[in-house]
Amino acid sequence: MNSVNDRTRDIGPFVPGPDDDMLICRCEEITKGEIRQAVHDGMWTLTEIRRYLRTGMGLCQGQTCSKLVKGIVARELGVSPAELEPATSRVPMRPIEMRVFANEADSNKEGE
Amino acid sequence: MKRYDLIVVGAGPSGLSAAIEAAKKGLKVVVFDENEKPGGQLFKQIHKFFGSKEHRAKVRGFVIGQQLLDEADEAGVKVVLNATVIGLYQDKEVVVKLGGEVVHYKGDAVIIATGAAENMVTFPGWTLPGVIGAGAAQTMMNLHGVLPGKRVLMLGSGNVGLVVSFQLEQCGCEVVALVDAAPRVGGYGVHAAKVARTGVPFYLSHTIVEAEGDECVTGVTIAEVDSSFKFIPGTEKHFDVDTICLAVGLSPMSQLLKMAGCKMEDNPKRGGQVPISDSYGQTSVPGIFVAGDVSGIEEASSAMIEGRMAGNVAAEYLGYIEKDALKEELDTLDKALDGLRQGMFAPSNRGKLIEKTDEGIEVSQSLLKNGYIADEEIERFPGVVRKVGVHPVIECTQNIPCNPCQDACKKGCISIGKNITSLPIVVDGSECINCGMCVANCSGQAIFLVDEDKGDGSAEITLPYEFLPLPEEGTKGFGLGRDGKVVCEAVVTKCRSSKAFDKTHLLTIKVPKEYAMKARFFKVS
Amino acid sequence: MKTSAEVVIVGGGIIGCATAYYLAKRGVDVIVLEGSDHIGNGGSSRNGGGVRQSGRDVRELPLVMYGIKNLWPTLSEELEVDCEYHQDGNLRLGKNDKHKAILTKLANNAKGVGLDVRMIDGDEVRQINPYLSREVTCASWCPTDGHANPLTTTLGFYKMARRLGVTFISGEPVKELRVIRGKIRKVITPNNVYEGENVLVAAGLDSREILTTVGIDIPMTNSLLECLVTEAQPHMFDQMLGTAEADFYGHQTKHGSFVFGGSSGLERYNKDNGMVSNSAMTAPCICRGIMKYFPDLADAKIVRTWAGWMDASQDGVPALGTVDEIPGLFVACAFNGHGFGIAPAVGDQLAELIVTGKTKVDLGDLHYDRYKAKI
Amino acid sequence: MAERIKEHPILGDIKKGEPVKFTFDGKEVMGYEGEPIAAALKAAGLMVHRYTKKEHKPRGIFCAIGRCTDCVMVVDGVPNVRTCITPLTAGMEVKTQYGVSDKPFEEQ
Repeated sequence: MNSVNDRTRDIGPFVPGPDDDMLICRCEEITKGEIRQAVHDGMWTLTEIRRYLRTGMGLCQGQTCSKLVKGIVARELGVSPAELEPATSRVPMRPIEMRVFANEADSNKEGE
Repeated sequence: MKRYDLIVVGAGPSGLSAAIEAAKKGLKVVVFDENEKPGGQLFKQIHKFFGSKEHRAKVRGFVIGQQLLDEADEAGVKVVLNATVIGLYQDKEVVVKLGGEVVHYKGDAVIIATGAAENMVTFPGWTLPGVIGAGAAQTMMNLHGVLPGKRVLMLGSGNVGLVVSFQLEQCGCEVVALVDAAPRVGGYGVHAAKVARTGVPFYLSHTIVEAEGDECVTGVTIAEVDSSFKFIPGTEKHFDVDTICLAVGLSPMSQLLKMAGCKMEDNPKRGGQVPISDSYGQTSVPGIFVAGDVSGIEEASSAMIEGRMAGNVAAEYLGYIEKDALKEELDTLDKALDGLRQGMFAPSNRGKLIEKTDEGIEVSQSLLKNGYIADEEIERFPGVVRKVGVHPVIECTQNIPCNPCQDACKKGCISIGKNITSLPIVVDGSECINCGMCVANCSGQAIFLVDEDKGDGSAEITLPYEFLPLPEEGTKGFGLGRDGKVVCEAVVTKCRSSKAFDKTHLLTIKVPKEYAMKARFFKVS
Repeated sequence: MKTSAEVVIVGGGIIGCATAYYLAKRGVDVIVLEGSDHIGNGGSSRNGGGVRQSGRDVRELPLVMYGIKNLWPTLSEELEVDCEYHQDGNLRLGKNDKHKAILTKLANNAKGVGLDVRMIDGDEVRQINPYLSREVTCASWCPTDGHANPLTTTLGFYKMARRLGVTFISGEPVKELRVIRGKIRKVITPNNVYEGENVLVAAGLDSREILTTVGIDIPMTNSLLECLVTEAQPHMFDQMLGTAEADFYGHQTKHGSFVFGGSSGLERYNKDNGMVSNSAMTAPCICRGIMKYFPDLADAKIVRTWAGWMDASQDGVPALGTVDEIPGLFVACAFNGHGFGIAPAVGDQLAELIVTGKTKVDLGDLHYDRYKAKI
Repeated sequence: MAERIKEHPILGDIKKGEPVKFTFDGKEVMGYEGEPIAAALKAAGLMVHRYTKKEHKPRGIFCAIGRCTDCVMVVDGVPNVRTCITPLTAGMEVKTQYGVSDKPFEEQ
């Protein structure tokens, strides 16, 4: 995406909302208010939000909340959600036990 | 490293279709799926599909799933289950978790057909046990035979919300309300109508205020919303429920593609983050293709065609077929896909308010607001005619891509014509023999056989019935209107079952003749 | 948009953010230009979180010791963010005589500059961390080492710097520096030209290409470092860990997850596809490495892996300080994969250097012009 | 609360494995071999799988297909097991998960 983003742009003050205590990230138990406050702290990309608050860093890796977080951040910044790039998808797609990840099959054998 | 011509990720409708097509062209194909059972969502779809013959219309989803599996087997496709693809690395390296080990594979081509994930919506209490996704309800009841709950509130009136509501009732749950914040029903009118006539109240322009309960859901409050989706005070309604089911749309599950470095875009028309691809699934990375919901949310029927397209394109990419042969295949598939993308629910019409059918008939506003067609609206549609003797009454009122009814009638009573989305009409001068094939074959359960005047002051109505227990002949009860409310007393005069009906039973009820055009469901007293 | 300032910092990683913060605290007007879309998107967010003195080259030890003594203990309060700083020691583990020799040499060097670090045997190792396997026979033990959360620390510096008035602009990859009338002046991106009386280049590996435009070359190469993180586990231990042969390094976080870095041996030869991506063979290798030391973690599930390009210099220590030949130009790069723990000290001392021309800690050994031919 | 579907109008009998016993927090529960642990618990009317780490709030089945990870429990001593996709076997010890432990918070 890479677009010039001046972080001094005025997005207005943080105004507490009635649903700020709504849980958004189910895994890490992050609320809407925390996400909104993070935007006002300067976290303007979904990647920064994620690194700052841990949204989408829990067991499900953001599969449940990423769209919700995106909507909240977009609204706070006054941009369309489509303009926000989702955080990077990372291996593994599902949680995998260390003992299994460590156990690579012989790549020459007939693997199933 | 172990190498295949083609690695397909996801054994749903699109993945299997792609694999079959490619294997038929000579490619060595493997399909990985993380689930214990193949078929993706097909095995949870127990309703009859729409479309025409080429789209496997009037066949139930799980049967299509089995058909695809058999075809895949016949074509020599290797389907590996319980196989979680944990990553798609550079150089088309697919790493799969299989039992207690990870295996690295290379594909000369890779087709990603990972489908979609459910969207969620928040409200106080949305994390309580008992608040579940609609997909979870389907999984519990249709795969594992466990009731998702006893009293359920469904949020979402798209096809998923409607279909799952009906499925919940089929397995014995009570759906206490179907709620949607939108002002109009989002899914097919026929799906809505079959839910509404069983007595499920629809609350459009409503949404959930709060789910109640300490340890799990014990109740829910909904309220009406205004045009900017704000609650209107004083409109709250409370229901005692143990389950709240969320069916608020799907998003493409495209993480693997992003991981592989495919260029992505956020495309609201396709349901979210999707790879940038041409109309046959080629992404920005040569040799990586997509098919099905992962490239844009649609129906299983279109996913199957997209899969076949991608399978053929992969075959040409690897030199198993020539460009000419590919073009021929794609021309046919383009036509089939075009057929499905017509009508009011076409992707190009998403979000548009359609007031008239292609035939110029005003769409039923009651259907959109309440889930059923009002009595005073029904007779303006061409499938609904009054006649002497038994005749079909076709309550199909929206332009959807579906035509099994016209093939079902051997006597030529029903016609849709060339355009698959046209409204069915009862052919003038045709003679109904009361065989019931049209009733059983209508995927929307929108056809009834009516004898308006039996001569003794009564009328007989034959309706599709997919519930247990089946009422026996002589069972007394009530006729319910399209709105699910009791309109008259009724008695069962016949209950027909047949292999050709494919588990849609034909219940014939006798009602006072003034209710011939009003009673559309039967409830035992 | 603001395009000129007293100091323009090229690079919005932890070095850039920390320096901006400490400059702003001293009342200096600063612009930070970040090439990617995200603040702290390079090594700052892709490391194992070590806040370590032991195991370091003596040339950079005084600086990191300064930071651990003066800056880290109060950093969370100062940045109003939980940096998750733990000062519970660092165990650098060994399994055989060869390892013992490596560790002993490192420990002796560090002792020479006044660091409390000593060699301990396997039993003492397991008294400190009972989860370690019997295979571990020795370790160096530095009780004043620790670890912190690189994500919140980096973004914390950013947040506070921004609050103090620093201008941050992301999506601004610097392509060229220009000397004007004998002094550094212009900082050029594809979209804009910025001007500063002083310019600090702290852009990790990209620093080399940027500095080349004013004729300065800092020999660096890249190397792909990879990490993995587990699901949250019950609390086990608080030490920072490493090994003599760098099979893996890492710690358990406040969240409960374990963050481990490691290598496959091929990291200098890995490639990317336009975005930094993991090699398929590294994470399994790291897992095998960890399980030899921590058999109990075999059932822990990996939820995420990531990779980052490291800026590796020939001698393994950073290039830091004034570029004498170009007035107004400063560098801070080549942190060789251990720039996180040292970052607050670097930021603080660079700020002091830019403002006063002097530093509390001598940076002489890290001078940009120190690279010489071998014969 | 919930129960099993005895006969389904479309699917008929839903095929199940052998009936087996397992324990939930030490109490004996019946289920069918090979079905997801979560299905067996649901059929037995057990809704709460875990209490969250920060807020100690109850969670149960949410997606039922192994994605959301809300249904995790401590199974045979291993925490964070996704019960909706983990097949039940005879004698399994299934425990409520508190944070990431099978010990209630007041004992942690």
